[in-house]
Amino acid sequence: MTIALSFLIPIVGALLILAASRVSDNLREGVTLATAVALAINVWSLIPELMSGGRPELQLFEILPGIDFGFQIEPLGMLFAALASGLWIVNSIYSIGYMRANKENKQTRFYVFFALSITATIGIAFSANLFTLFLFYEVLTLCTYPLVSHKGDAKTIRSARIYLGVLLTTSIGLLLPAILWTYFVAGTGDFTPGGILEGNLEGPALGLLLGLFVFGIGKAAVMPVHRWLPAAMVAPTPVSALLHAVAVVKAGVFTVIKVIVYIFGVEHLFAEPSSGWLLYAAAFTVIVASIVALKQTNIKRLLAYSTVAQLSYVVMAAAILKPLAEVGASMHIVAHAFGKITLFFAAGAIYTAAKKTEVWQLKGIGRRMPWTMAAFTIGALSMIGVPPTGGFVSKWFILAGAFESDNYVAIATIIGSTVLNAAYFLPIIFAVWFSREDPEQKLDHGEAPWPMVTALSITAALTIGLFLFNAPLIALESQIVGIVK
Amino acid sequence: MTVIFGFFLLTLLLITAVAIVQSQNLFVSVMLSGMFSLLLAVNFFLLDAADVALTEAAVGAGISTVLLLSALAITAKHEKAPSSSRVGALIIVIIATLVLIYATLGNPQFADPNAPVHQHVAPWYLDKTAEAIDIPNVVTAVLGSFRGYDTLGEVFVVFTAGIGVLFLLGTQPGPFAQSNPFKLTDPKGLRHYLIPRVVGRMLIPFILLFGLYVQFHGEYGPGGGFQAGALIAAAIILFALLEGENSALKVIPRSVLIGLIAGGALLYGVVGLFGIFLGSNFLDYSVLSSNPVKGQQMGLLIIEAGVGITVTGVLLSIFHAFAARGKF
Amino acid sequence: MTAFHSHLPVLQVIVPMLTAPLVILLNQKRLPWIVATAASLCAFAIAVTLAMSVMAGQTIQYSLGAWPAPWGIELAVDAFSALMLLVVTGASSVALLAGAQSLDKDIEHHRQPLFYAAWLLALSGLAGILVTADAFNIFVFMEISSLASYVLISGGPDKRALPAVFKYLVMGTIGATFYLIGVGLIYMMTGTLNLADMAFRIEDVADQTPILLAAGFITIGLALKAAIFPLHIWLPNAYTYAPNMVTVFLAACATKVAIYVLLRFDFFVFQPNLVGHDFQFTFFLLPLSLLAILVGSSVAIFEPKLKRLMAWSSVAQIGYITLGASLLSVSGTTASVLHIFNHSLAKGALFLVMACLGMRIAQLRIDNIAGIAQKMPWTMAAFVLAGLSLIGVPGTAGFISKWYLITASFESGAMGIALVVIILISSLMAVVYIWRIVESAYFRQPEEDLVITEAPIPLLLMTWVVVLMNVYFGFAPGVPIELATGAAELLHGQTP
Amino acid sequence: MELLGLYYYWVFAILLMIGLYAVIVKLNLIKKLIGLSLFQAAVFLLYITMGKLEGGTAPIVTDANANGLFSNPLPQVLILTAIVVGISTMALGLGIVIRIKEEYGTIEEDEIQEIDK
Amino acid sequence: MELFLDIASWILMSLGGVFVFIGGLGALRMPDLYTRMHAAGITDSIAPILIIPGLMLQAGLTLASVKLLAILVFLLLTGPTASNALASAALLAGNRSEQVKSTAVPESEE
Repeated sequence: MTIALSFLIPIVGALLILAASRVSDNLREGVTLATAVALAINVWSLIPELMSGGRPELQLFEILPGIDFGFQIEPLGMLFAALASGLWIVNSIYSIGYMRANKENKQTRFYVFFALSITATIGIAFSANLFTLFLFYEVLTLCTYPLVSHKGDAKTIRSARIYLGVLLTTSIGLLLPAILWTYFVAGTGDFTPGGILEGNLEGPALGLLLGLFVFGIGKAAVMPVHRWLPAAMVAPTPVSALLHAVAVVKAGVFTVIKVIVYIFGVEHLFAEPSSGWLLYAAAFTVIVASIVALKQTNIKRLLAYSTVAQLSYVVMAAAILKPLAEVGASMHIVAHAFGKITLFFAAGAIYTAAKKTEVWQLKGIGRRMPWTMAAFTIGALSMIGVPPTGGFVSKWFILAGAFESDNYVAIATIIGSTVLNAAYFLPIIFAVWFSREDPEQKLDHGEAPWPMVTALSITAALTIGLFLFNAPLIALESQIVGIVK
Repeated sequence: MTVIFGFFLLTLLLITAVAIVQSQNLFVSVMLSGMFSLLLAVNFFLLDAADVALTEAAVGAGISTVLLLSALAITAKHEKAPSSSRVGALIIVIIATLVLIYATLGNPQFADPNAPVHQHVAPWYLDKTAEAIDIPNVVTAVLGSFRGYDTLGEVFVVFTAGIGVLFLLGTQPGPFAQSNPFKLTDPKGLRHYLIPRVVGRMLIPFILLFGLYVQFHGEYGPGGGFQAGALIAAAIILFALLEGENSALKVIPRSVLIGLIAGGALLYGVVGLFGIFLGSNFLDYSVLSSNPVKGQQMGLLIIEAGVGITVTGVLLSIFHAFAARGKF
Repeated sequence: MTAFHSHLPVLQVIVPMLTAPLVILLNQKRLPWIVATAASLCAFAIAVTLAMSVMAGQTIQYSLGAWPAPWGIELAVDAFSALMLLVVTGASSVALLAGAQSLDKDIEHHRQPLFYAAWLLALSGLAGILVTADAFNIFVFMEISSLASYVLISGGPDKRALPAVFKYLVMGTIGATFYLIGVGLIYMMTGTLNLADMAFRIEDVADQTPILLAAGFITIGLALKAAIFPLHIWLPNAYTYAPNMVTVFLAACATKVAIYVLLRFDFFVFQPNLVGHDFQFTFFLLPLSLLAILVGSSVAIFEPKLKRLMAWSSVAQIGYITLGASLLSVSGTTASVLHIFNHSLAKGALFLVMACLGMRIAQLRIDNIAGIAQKMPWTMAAFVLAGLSLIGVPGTAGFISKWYLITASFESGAMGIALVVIILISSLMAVVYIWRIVESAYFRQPEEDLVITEAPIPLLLMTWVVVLMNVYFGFAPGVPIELATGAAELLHGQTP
Repeated sequence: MELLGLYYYWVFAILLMIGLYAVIVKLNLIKKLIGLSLFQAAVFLLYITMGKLEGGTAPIVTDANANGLFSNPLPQVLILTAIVVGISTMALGLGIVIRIKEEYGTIEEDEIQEIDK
Repeated sequence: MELFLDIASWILMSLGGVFVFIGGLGALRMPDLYTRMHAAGITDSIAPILIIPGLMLQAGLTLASVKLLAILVFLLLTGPTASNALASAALLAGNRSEQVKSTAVPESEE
């Protein structure tokens, strides 16, 4: 029942938003917030059952023999769902401030599709098999298109087309065959602890299938299928924040981890040498994306490339194929979500308050927007992996996993990327706080509207909180590992 | 003798066909295709297909020529010289012909009593007709009863063509009718041509009589509803040519024609439905009377009447629809 | 089984058929439509009843005139024909229920009785082909349905409908005549016209040239009627310029019925016996299907006229159907039959949407519908869902048949991988051409202010009924799968 | 006799292809329809030829010839139907041609295509 | 008697055939429409008058003879009427005989 509610709440919410928009804007936004809170409470209420080892499920119907439409909650999915639904609340607060302050049009469409995108995200998180996952994966792509193309001018539509094109092409062209192949050899696509391919598929074919999956899941943005991510930055900042720091990209890496853990089986994959390439592909992406990020001057584009790098971090962690690294990977999903959403929020706040979009414009802005820039600093530190932020915790686990398997490529990549991250974030932080303001710029702005500041403060606090109080999270994630063992 | 005659007729058929395609004058093409149909009919007669010969003559040489001529009167008399190259098509067609000829070498021998067509199914009809229906013309028996469902379909094909032409052309004069000095049928008919008019009027009753003969004699000799319908329609078309279209429409107004089209088709269908109501299958006529054989004969008579009525109505409707269009 | 029940196969045909003459006698304003719709719904009810009987395991046979087969004409309804009957009668009923206003717009009032009569004849002709078990009877009903379709298409408001329908008439007649030649040659070698009897008696003579020739003639003739690439050239214009509702009806079923006959002959009559049967499929139909899929989709991508775009997409989709059949396996044929059903649903819905748009916009071009989603939100939402089904997104009917098709391709070994790749590429092409329309309707600004409203309620309602059926059969495809599997096993000579 | 039989089939093949040639090559729509009717006539000949029986007569069974040989009635029945179908198609085709002439002012295919461009 | 009837019938039919041939030749060789029609008239009139009685002699006193007689009557009625109608139509369409007007357009196609 609770599972069903997790879908009904946002869908009904979307309809109510539509209805409420006829009455007044305030009511519409009230409904949005209420829906977000209700959804979060609903999703979070499932955690205790899960911690005690329960695996709630909801089997709806069998579409074809062997292909069900159903949901089953396991720790990894729970983590993702809880994250997405929780951050939706914060994001709603932020959106209200942003959309009003920038006087965006078609706000109702924005909120409706936002709610639908969250529905799809929850669907991805809870799905019990590859088919259901694929269904919601595509729904998410389609529901986010109106959000990305929100502005509606020619340039935006062109970028949105790249977004849609890359995601649909990879999913239909690669992911779907991979899923079909899986069903064909294993006879099922259910997510099963320990995987379903052992004994069904061996040798280089396994590596090939892994390739189809990883590149098919375009949302994970492993190079060269990362092109959509910078393109999607034409979206309004709240969209970039939630969808491209949390929902869409995390749906990608989540799916990768889920496929590795529950379809391939960590041990089965580890034993197959031909799957080793994934680690190198991910490491390559991490380094190259970081170098590209170095050269960006637009804040959002910089963040986009940073995201590409961080996502491959997760993929790489998963590809180490050791329990500790898997914990690190799922931990990094959370840590990066908190950190990156803070950064995006800050970028949006800067744009709203000062209409600044470029890095070089930020000199000395810290004095005018102390809250925003403090949060930005915390987020950036988390990206680099400096204590006391969540980023440190996840990197710690990943490193530990890498040492466990004596994987020196991974270790080198982590160290190298940390240096690179520091190289593109630290100068910004330095300039923000310690440079003089450029006198030729407009200097009459203060902080962004209060809902935005509130939201980014919350996420910054969460980033630090993740460092201090991460025990329950690790307990939850250990359950995934427990399954793996 | 028959062999020589057969060769002669077939060769003539081929020559006519080539001439039809070659001629750039459409009028000549149409007249030649009328001849073609007559030659074909003679061929059919040589092959023991009297019913088919009669129908081919009535349809190919009669109705189809009238329709084509009416259409020519409205559209064009000459074909434009073809511009595209025809060599490619010619080569393909010749190759296909050779392939077909090669393939037909495997056919069963001509008129061989041991051929499958004479062994299976057909003998049953010849035996069963006398026993179950008791009429001489086996073709009519197969057409009306054994394969009556096909014939029902055939009636509805005619029906469809009829309503199709009415739908396309309507019952109103076409957009160019007013500007037309030479209409297909002169409003006054051929009244100022004494000889054709007198002879024509004299012939009409005989044609009608012959039509009715063909209609009701179909069970005994060649003939049946379709041929009869064509003949009766021809008589009335002749009347329209002689006396003017309006006079013909006074005799049989358009509303009546629509009624005939629908009525004939319905008549056939309803006879079929009676089979169901009387506890047997659709189109089983034997239940129409207490004596199954009489029932079959009665059924055949009624359905042939239905066919005749519909065909008459459709052909006349098509003629009037064409005639109402102007020339431009 | 009641006495009445046993007459259902023939009633399926003659109810619409005998209603047609009645309809032309009616000239009150709405009466022809009411009567035609009632007859069509009645036919649909019969089809549902027949399908239920078939699913209960019966093959229903009926002897016309109480003459036993093979001398009399026999009707037989099995899983394949039951499924097709559902499609045909369903498409007709939906189009009629939805189409009163749309047809008022295209057809003048005084011509409507004739039009509806032609509609019913087309319906009964198609149904007649499906229920009969007699080769020549198929020809007769094929001609009824063809002539009636010519009439229906010629009712299009654009004058270009006329050359289009003339081309259709010429090619359709050639197709039917080829079929007739094929049947004649088989008759010459076997002496029978009953399909089952034919299949039985053909075994002795299967290797002789006339039978091979007959197979060739029948295949080419029906391929013409079914618009199988490269014999599809009549289709785009005919669909484009027909009245919108006629396109809904015919696009959903006319070509598919020809494919039905083709599959019947190639698998049921010829298959176990004919020399070169496999060769014909693997080296002839398979490449053509692939070309159809790729060429049809490519042309659709660049086509500015909406209905024409849909028509080219149909050419591609017919390619999917023949592709399934040319895999020569039970699963391939299942996919093929299933795709007939599912594509009818998807394309029917899409053409209904075209009809909705056609009620409000004169020229259906991609540029003319810029921003129309604001004015017609329900219509365009229906378009999106139906488009997803056409693409084959999971959760829609289109996915089910693609799934089967891909599974069947996998089964056929190494070549299958290539087929899967092509299927997926063409799915992506479908995404492109559907998306062009969606993008124009949703994300482009209209040239000037559109002063239009949502489509009429009945039309919109039926559009959504079909769209929701697309979704329903995407999640609960039990019935069509059962019938399709039954049909495929039947065609491959396996008893279910 | 045997040669004559073959000749019948050859004439069928040649007629069929003459008709098809006219349909493909001729641009005039009425000429196409005439070609189509030739095409169909060829099929009539095929059917009737195969129904002929050595020494048979027309299948009209009277008391006088009750024990004689008769040619096969079935192809004749089928061709009766086919002839009717042929003329129906022709009538409908001519109706369309007349409407084309009214709308376009020509019945030549290339000129129609030119107008439609 | 039998032989005599046979001979008579053959003579009649052969003569008829000769006239048909002459008519056909004339229709081909004559210079203009009216003279051609004149030639064709032979096939319409004298030929059936000879051929059909020849056939009737073959058939004897049966129903077939009555039918043949009816055919002859109809042919004799319609043939001249058709010629008359054709000539009038040609005249109306502006066709002049060469004898009447030497500058007439040569007839080739019609």
